[in-house]
Amino acid sequence: MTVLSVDERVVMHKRMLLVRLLEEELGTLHKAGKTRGPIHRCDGQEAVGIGATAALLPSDFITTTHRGHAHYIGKGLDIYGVFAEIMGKADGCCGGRAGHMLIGDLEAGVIGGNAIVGASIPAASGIALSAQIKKTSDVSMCFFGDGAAQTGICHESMNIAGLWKLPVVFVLEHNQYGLTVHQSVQSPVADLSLRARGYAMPGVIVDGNDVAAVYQAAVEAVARARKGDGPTMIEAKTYRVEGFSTSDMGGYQDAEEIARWKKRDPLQISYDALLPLIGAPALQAMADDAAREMASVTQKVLAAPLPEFELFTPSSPYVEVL
Amino acid sequence: MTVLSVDERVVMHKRMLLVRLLEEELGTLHKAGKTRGPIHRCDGQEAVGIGATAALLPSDFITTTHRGHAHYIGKGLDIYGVFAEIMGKADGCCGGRAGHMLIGDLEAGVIGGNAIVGASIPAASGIALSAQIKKTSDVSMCFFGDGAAQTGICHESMNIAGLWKLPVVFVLEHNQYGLTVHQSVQSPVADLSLRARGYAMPGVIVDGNDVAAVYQAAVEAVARARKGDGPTMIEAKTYRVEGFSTSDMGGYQDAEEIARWKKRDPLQISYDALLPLIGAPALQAMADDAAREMASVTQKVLAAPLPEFELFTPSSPYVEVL
Amino acid sequence: MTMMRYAEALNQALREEMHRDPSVFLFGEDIARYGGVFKVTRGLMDEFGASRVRDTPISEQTLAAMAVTAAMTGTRPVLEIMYADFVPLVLDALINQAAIYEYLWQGVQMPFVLRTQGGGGAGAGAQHSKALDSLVAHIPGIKVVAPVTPADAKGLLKAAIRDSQPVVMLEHKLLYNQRAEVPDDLDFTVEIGKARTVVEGRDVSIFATSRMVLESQKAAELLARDGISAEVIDLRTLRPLDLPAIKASIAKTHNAVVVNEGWRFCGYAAELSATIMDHAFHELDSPVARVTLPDMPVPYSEPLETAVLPNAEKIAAAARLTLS
Amino acid sequence: MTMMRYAEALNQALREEMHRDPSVFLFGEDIARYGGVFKVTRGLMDEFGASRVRDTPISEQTLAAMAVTAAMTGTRPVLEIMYADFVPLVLDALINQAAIYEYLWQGVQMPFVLRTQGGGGAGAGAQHSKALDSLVAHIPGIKVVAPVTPADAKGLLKAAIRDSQPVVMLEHKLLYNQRAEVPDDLDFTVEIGKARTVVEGRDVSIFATSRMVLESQKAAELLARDGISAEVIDLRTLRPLDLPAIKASIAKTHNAVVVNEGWRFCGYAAELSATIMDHAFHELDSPVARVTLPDMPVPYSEPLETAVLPNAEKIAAAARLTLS
Ligand SMILES: Cc1ncc(C[n+]2csc(CCOP(=O)(O)OP(=O)(O)O)c2C)c(N)n1
Ligand SMILES: Cc1ncc(C[n+]2csc(CCOP(=O)(O)OP(=O)(O)O)c2C)c(N)n1
Ligand SMILES: [Mg+2]
Ligand SMILES: [Mg+2]
Repeated sequence: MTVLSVDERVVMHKRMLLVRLLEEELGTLHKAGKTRGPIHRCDGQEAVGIGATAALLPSDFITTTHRGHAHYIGKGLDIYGVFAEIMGKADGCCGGRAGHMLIGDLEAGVIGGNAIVGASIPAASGIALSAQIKKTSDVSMCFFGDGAAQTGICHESMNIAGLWKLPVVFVLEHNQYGLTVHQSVQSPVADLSLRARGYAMPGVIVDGNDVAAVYQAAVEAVARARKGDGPTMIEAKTYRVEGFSTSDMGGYQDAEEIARWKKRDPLQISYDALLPLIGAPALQAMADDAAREMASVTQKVLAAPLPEFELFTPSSPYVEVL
Repeated sequence: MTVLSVDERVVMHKRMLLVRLLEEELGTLHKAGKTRGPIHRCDGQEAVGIGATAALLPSDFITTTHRGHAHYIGKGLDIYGVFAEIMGKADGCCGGRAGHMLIGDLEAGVIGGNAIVGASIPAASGIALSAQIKKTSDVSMCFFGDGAAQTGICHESMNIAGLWKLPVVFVLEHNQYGLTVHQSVQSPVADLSLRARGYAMPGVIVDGNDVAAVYQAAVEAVARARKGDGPTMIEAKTYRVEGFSTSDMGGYQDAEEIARWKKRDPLQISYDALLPLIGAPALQAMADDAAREMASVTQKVLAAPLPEFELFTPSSPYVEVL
Repeated sequence: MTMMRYAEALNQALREEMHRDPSVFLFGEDIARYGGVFKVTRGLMDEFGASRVRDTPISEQTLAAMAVTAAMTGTRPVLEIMYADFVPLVLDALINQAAIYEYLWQGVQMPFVLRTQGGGGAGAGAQHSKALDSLVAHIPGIKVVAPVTPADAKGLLKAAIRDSQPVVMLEHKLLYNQRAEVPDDLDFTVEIGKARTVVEGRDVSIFATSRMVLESQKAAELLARDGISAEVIDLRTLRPLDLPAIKASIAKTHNAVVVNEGWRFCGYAAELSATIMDHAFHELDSPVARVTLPDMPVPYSEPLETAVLPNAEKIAAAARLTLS
Repeated sequence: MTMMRYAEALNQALREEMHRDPSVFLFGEDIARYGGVFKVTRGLMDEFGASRVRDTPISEQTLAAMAVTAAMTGTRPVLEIMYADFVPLVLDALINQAAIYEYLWQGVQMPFVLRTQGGGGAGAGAQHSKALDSLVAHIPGIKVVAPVTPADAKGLLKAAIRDSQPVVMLEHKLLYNQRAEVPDDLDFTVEIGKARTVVEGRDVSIFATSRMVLESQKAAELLARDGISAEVIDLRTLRPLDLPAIKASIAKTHNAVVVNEGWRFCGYAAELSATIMDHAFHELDSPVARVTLPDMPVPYSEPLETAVLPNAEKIAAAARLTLS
């Protein structure tokens, strides 16, 4: 098992702090009527995305879902560009065209959020295939949910990845719910990684609220992929504490269950692990820095202009009448 | 384990004889240039379809694939109607409109051949859902291939069937090949039934060339389904001795492998099992009867007229110009 | 008559038909416990139980295929597909399965309804804002309806459930909160295949579908200010088309605008234009004008999305063009 | 120039482009060891190895989605989908993935080619005989080509592979054995977006796609016997359309027939009719006639299948009607 350095822990803790602040800010803006469309917060799940992406090189790739904020930030996207995109601003990393569910940045290796449930899975396999054809040592990492695990493309993609030993890491972010539907109403098995055997790949269960545990599992899986030994499925058990999206009317998640998971807040777990290593004042300083950064980013995002429409003339144009 | 009666063995043997004769006749007609389009023979696989369907009641249902001859006959379709349909005759059980891959008969519980690989699987689950809604004790049985097992709908359907405990029996006819592609090029696991656990259903491997073994596994699975205990996956190991279809140019199946499987001919295995029970003369009489029946059916089919076209005016008509 | 929202009218239709016929059942993602993301199925699981109102895994392709065979074996499934953007996932079940059996296995009944909702205007982005009407309307043997008013929503859904063959119902996310009077009669249905004249006019016919009917109504008001009398026809059923209604209107106005929120090329508006070419060419004084989404993804940000969606101004401009 | 079959011309195009560019690779069902069920990829695995020429599991939906991201990350995948009837299975990858990224993530390149073949006439039944052209042609950002001659097959496939964005190539099962001269030049390509005049004529323009071009040519011969001079135009590219060619021909003949083997309602022929409505209405002396498959499944038995497929006689009859 890889031993984490203090620096690595600190970096991940900082990223988690930022993501949490972003999520909370989005919640506030939503309540104030300043957002548009449902936004999928990942409060409580930050450790999965931050821990797993920390195992990647900048040249590696990720694909993610409608709930990708932690993955975007973990893979190195600038928080201003992401936040501005979520707010539909001209400064957004996709000019406001894509929105929170479809952020992509080829340079950064982010081949997209994806709002078609399951679609992040073949997307990652396709990138891995490309790496295999080109004989690079790039790895592609796929985030997907327990709901997505029931889609047909999940099966097809894992079978192909196992068959061709593609350099891909499948990170199942098991937060117990599809949209409003509990996992027990989506699948007769609670531990979905037991399906990995059917694709001749290792399936590992990891505490998704412990960033260090996620990181360690990801480091192993990434190494395996990079060596050419093929894919791994990591099932990270976690929980969605703020509901499906900002337009979620709630009522289907058990209050006690939420309370139980809130006690296992990934930020708290990370804090507790760092406390003996760097002490409370350093942790406080990190929290203050993050809050300051977020405040300034927020101000800038809110002040940024909305985009102006330009007619799209793609390579296969047929836009004649608007 | 159910003990088979002699009568049951005899019935299944007769059906296998007829199917084999049909397949051989189709081969002959193809060579003579009298068939149209590729025909998917099931020589060597008869025991799966005949054994499994023998475990069903007339009121039960089956869904099958492009390779459905044994299943049609096993489920009680008249061989004349099936053969005439394959030959595109007006007398065909679907008037020549459907053809060999799409034969269906609601009365007989045959909800279709299906030439979309994998499509027989959700089709069977849908019928089972209907039985569950109506609270009947009907069972639906699905035939599909090792190639079909890699499709997304296979995964989705099995997950739903396991989740809802649908009264369905999934019979994977594992004949080692997709179209021309060996199973090892389609999936990293040879025994696909190990995936059953991922859907919380039993997965059993059975000798697909032994009609009695298939029947016994099917009886158990059908009983389980009928009781409301949910689906079973039966993986019947068998082999396609005559290639993918009559238009197969061959060359990809190993000659030695074919020879090895031919030695395990399901008709021979059935014959050997019956020999001590009813003796050679009775078996010879059965073979003679079957040959006579087939000869007369063939003559009648060849003499039957082709259909005349009639404009189809379905319930959502938009046929205005032909 | 009772005043209610479009979503409530659909809910009432489902409830009434489930009471009337025990073979009707509902399934789809998040429709049972939660009552559907647009709340169309609210309360129905409590009323009819978890067997007849089922939450499903995210498996659109399989759910649609299951609806086909469940319908062939004695039940009347009503499947909700959360967004029309997921129609590609159910298309094999529609094109390669549902579309063929009535012909191949004559006598077969396939009474299922697939409800979905499409269209833009809610900031849902490129994968949740499309109207893919032409994909489903292309399929023989499948009826396609797209109600605009709460009364039509109720009446067409009841008719669809009672139909013996597949019906796809295209709803619109921006229509669910529309309120209007809805008949209470348990046997109230709206005949599939009949258009509705929304505004009578003399100078130009505007044939529209789904939410675009509301924009066309506004366009008629804009045009009226210029002294142009526009007739607005809500097609209601996209397939089979109400040809007599289309022909009669063009025979009166001699000019036509067709409006659909889907893409232009090979879109539903193309069929309307071609249908008019086939049946009313000699009545036309000017070419039929198509008003559609431009051929590009629906953008996320509000000013961008607003710029691409067809609206009253664009429809009025197209109508003026036909008369110029 | 070398005389060869259409399938061989495609094979040559693949071989040449794989030699030219190591990032080109092929995948699909049965294409490697067996060389494809229509033998288009014969010998390529032996020549380029099993990494660049891959047999795949039966997983169309995933294969197409993989092509999209593989193309965005530095390779040029060429995916074979065995039958166009399986287009519904790849439509999510095309509509919800490939169609959106060029706009959303500007600067992205997506050079993949999806080859498939459709159409009837081979006794393959309702699930293996369709031409679903309009489904793919409806998608913005995706080019669609449909070569008829061996030379066009080679030239368009090479152009498609070199294109920086997705191209769908629609082949036809009855064209693979057509033989004709094909240019040998390694840099021979046929420009995407350009139609080809097959027969020049004065009285009526016949715009056709894929195998229907051959039937239209025969129709022109039938019409010539009656003294009618028909112009036959092979559109070659279904999207983007060669508008100048269409307009020029109609400006000459003032009458038009559009021919496509797909279904009629919301089919590709509807777009052709609507395009002519948009761009050449005032040039028309008669309504554009659509010749298509009727709106029903393709039957299996030969006399039934023959009765439904569009052919020279039906095309000639439609042309006569426009002139009557
Ligand atoms: C193909 C498809 N079906 C349905 C939806 C609607 N939908 C969006 S997210 C979601 C639930 C996804 O659950 P999961 O994969 O567990 O992700 P989570 O929201 O828990 O992160 C659903 C049903 C969709 N976007 N795409
Ligand atoms: C969706 C789909 N993809 C591809 C095909 C072409 N095809 C027909 S049969 C077949 C192989 C099926 O293999 P398997 O399921 O093992 O059945 P078998 O032929 O061995 O009985 C393929 C690829 C098809 N009909 N449908
Ligand atoms: Mg989840
Ligand atoms: Mg097989």
